[in-house]
Amino acid sequence: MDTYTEKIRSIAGSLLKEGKVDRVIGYKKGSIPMATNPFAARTVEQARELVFNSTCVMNLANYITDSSETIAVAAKGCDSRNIVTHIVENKIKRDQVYIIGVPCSGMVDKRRIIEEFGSDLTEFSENGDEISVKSLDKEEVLKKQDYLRDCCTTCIKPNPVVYDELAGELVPEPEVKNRFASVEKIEAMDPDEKYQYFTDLTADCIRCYACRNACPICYCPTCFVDESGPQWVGKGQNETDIQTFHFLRAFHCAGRCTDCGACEEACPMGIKVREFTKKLNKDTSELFGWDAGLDQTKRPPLDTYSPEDPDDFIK
Amino acid sequence: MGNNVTGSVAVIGGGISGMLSALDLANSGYYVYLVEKGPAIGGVMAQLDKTFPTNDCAM
Amino acid sequence: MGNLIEHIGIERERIHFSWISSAEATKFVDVVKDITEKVRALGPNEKFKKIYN
Amino acid sequence: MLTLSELIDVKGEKGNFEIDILKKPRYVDLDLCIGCGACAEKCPGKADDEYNEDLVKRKSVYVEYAQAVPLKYRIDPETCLKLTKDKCGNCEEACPTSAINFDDKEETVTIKTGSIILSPGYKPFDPSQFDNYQYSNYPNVVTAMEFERILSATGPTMGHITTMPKVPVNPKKKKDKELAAYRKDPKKIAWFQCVGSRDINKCDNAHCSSVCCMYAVKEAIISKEHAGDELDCSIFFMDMRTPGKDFEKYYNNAQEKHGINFIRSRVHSVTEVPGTHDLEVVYADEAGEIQKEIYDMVVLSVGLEIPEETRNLAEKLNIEMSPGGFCNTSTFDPVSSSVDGIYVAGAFNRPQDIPQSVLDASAAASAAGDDLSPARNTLTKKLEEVPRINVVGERPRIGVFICDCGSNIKGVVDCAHVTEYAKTLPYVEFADEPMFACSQDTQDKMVEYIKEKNLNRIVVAACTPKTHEPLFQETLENAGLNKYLFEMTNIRNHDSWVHKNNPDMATKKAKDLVRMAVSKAALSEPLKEEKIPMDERVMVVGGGMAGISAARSLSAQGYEVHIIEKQDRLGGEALKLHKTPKGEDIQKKLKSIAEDVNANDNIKVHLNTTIESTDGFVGNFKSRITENGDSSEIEYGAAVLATGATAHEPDEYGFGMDDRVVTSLDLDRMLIENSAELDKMNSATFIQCVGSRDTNRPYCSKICCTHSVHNAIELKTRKPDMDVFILYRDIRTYGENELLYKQARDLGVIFIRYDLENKPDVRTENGSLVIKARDHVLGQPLEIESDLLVLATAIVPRKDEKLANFFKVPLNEEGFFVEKHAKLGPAEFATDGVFICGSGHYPKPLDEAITQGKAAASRALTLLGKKDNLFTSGTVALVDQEKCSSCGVCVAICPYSAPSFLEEGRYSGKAEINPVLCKGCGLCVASCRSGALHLKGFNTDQIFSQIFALDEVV
Repeated sequence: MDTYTEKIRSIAGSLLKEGKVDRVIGYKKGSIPMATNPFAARTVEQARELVFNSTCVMNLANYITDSSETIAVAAKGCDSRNIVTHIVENKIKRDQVYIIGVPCSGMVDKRRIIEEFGSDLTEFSENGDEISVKSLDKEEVLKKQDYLRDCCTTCIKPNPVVYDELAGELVPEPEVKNRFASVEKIEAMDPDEKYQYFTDLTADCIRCYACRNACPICYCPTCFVDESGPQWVGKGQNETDIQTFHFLRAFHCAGRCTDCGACEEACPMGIKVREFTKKLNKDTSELFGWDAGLDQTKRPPLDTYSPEDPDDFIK
Repeated sequence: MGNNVTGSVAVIGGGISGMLSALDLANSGYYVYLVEKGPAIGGVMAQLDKTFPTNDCAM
Repeated sequence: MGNLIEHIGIERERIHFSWISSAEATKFVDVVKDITEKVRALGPNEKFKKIYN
Repeated sequence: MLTLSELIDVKGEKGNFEIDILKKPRYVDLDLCIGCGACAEKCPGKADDEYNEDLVKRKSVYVEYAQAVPLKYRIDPETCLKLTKDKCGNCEEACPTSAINFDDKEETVTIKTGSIILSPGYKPFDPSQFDNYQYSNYPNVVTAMEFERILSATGPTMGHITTMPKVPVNPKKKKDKELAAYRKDPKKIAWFQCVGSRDINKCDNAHCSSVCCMYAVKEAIISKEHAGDELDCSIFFMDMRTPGKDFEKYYNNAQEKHGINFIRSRVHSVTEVPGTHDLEVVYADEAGEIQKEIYDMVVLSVGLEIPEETRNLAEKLNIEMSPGGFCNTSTFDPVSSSVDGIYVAGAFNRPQDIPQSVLDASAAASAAGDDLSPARNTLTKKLEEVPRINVVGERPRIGVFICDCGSNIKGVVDCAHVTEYAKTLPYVEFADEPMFACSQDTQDKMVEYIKEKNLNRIVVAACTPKTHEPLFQETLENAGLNKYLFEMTNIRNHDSWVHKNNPDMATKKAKDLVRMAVSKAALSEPLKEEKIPMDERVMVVGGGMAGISAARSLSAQGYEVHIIEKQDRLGGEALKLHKTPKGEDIQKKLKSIAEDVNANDNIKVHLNTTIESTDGFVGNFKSRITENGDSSEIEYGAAVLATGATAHEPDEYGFGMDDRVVTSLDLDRMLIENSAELDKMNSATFIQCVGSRDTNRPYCSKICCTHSVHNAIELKTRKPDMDVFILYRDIRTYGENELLYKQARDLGVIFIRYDLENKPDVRTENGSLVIKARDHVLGQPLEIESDLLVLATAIVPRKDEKLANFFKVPLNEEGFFVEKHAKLGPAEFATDGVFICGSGHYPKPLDEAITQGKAAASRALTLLGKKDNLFTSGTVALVDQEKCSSCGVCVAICPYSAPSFLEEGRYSGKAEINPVLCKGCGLCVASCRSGALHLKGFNTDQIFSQIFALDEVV
């Protein structure tokens, strides 16, 4: 994916030079291996700092909301779907955003690499389908395919769904056998097992709200967990309050979540936050034939009122 | 006829059409006498169970 | 909503949506009876319950 | 309102009538009776309950039914022991308000009115005169009205269907006891149509009653819902007449989804199977074979009949009647009787169903008002306003009233205890326990208490807010409090009634309910109802007959009207029609109406005009129009959509290939032009349902049967030796149009039935036009050579999505506009300030279109009449813009288009709610993820406080 870097730089450079956009949002190399940070280039010079590789996990759709500027953004499949959601939800206008589409072959699961190599990596590089990782005590060349983030293995749209220009050839649409296998596993449990599963899952939560902050669709000026009048949910480390936060956040994402994985990536405690949202993705997909971020003209199914609603749940 | 008309209307029969005539007239500024021979208004419609197509109660 | 509740291990029968018009007294009674019976059969909910001390 | 009253005589004339009315004694004082029912509990008298079609008994002191208005008791002088034998008097002792008055006397009052509306209604036909159906002799033969009561949850069997319905539930007589032993759940029920309709052999009712086909289908479907799918329901009919809006779909569903059998046959006789009381039905099937079938029950679909007393009354008033006793009205004044100033509505006008009667009602109201507009608002009263006390910022001082409701609540709940308990709740300053909270003296006392104790919030624990909340809110206003500082909780229906056998628990629950209400009331705030400014002009879209009628009514009452017509002349589709079924010359009449409209200063006609855009809401609409190419803007307060429909362009039966194949409208044109060609023809054939009632257009176009039958008569009259054939599926000459059907047959018009699977085949053979069909009587193929083939084409909606969008009104899947309520709101939309009439709503003949036009005008008049007192509700949603994330869920989810985005200012881009459009349903509040939306009067805080209050342990 390194090849994209040059293309992104040249597109960004000419956009800024011609004054077509006020800034270009992309990634910049971080200070340690495997780190790439979101970066807004405002000048042609800064545009040369832009990079793109398999560690560009942050969802850039986060950085384009509530702005009056014209913004270009390097968007992977998931980012582009979130941009669509933003357009639908009035966070940005379509003509205000210039989308540099980046066909994506998946992002590397940094957490796993660190687990296997220790946190003091000295070098990380990639070459086509292979990644090479060096730490103080070992060095290995790995197949990238084996080290993808979980959400990338079930991704159905790695290509941008909307773009003004492409930074590379579209990648073939993957065949995902069953993107909801993890959900089905839980669905098969009995109620007590399920409850235990989620209790264990959220046990480590420290309520830092990193998942919420990393999520592009969590943009409310005041989140319900921060409100005090009315106080929807307790603010302490109470088990029920923690679960309430996770359940309600997931419900707010119903029909809007693109399964970009930003929440899980952000969690410092390694909680599989997507276990909540994934269920709702499955339900909206099955009940309404809906996957978030594919259509700029339609609102998510839970956002609309229609007299023709099937209402099957009402008895 | 000029202005020498009485601003009131007698509605004879308190079934569904009588009741609604009376309501429309009262709401547009006329005094209405609704005359019904039974002890309560409602007419035959009040005897019906449910109505097509919504199965709304006729009440 | 029901699906989510069920997914986290709360019995589906504890939540119920019903459309009852103001004229459908009998239906209301039936629905309430039915749910009361179902929930009674499940027993008290011990999950997802905040305990105030 | 005058109940138990009959009109005896009318003097005077239009504008100034004097009417004598006979008031019969009720023996119960209307002002004192509070409807508690203590009297009926003690009454030993028994009488047949007419409301339940005499299927059960009621007391001698009674209300007709639980929802009766006025909810006041009445003593039946025929069966009351006191009035007949001077014994008893229990009710007088039991009545807590001394409302019983045995000395009540009959009296005659005279009232003065400007107009009269007659809506005396009908009576269901009494089938006891028929011997073949054995209604009087067999306990399992019932009328549809009786069956309706059996189906009803409030009826004698509480909705459970059993045989022997006429036998008392707890039989006392020996004969009844024997019959009751045969009672069972029926497995097979048969409906017989046209009992007392379309019948001049056994009775004198030549008309079709218009409603029986639909109600029979409805009863059959509901029977299956009640008794389960195994119930076998069969309907014996001559023609299925389901021409109304969505009726055909209902009929199709009944066949396909509900599996109801439809048998085309007139039943010959019914006999009881010896020893069982089951019924053997003998009928001839379509092939003419005699069939016998056994049913558990037979329901007679009795027709509508005008009772003798109504006919006598009409005769006395010199009102012309049809032979059937219906009021004679003209097509162009469909609610005016032959006497000036007397109008008619409902079944007395013609046999018709509820929505038609509702339209009649509104149309008659506007017609009656047209005569009296100079005197509008002269006799109505204005209420005095009490100055409001400002309570904002004050500590809540709550007054609680626990109603005993006689023994209704007190009999179960320990009200005194609950009252004492209420006094201990936070912010409660005062609690009282009136016997009847709703009685006038309690209301007066409440006002005093509010003033004396300086109360600023009121809680009433009594019955249902549905009926009583407005009363208490008025009391608050009389005491100077904002009406939203009131909270009501229902300790009767929700408590004492359902926990009758558990008084301890009921008392505990009452305390819970009161505690919840108090905690919510403490947080309530006075809410403002915004005044809605009202532009008094009206825009009528469409200059057809419906639109013109609406405009004329509105202008007659002094309102300015704009008619928008896209063609270059007024009249719409009526311009293409020859005569009405009543024989009136349409073109002549249209011309005079158009002249009248053009001369009317209150009506501005915009021809060659289209609407480009529309903004605004009730009272404040604004449209950009293009008139003859010039653009301009008009402002108005209400809109009437009368855009009509068009004729379907057929693509079958050789239309367009052979000049002899024409549409109904083509034939009308030939008749208007008095075309010489018609005289040359020796034969004509009509094919019905061309494009109607098929898979593309599953609805019935309603008007074509009458139209073709009428034109067939026209042809026969012009040239009696002409051969005229009508190929039909069901002849739907509903109402008194049935008389035309009969006349056509008498004149020798030949009717041949076909079905959808075997449509007629049309071809040109050796230069002549040949129609091939199958004779339904003989079952033989048939060929007709015809000089003219008239296709009765469907009426298709314009499906004007743009217009629907402008006014935010819905279209159904076929493209007709969807009215507010199929039964009770047929001339208006759910969107306030927008009204509907004409064929854009559903295909309809001229008289019905005109009726609906007048009705739409009447509905608009009631809105315009509120000019100075049109307020928004206080309980509307409100956006906290600080929290709004502009995501637009509220905009997308609101069924009433109330939320929108602010376009300028500090909160530009954030949502706001238009309180005029908001109905306070709370959808947006529930779906706002950011918590920015609140429903005034039902704040989240208030709801939470109620929930937490419930959780508190007493």
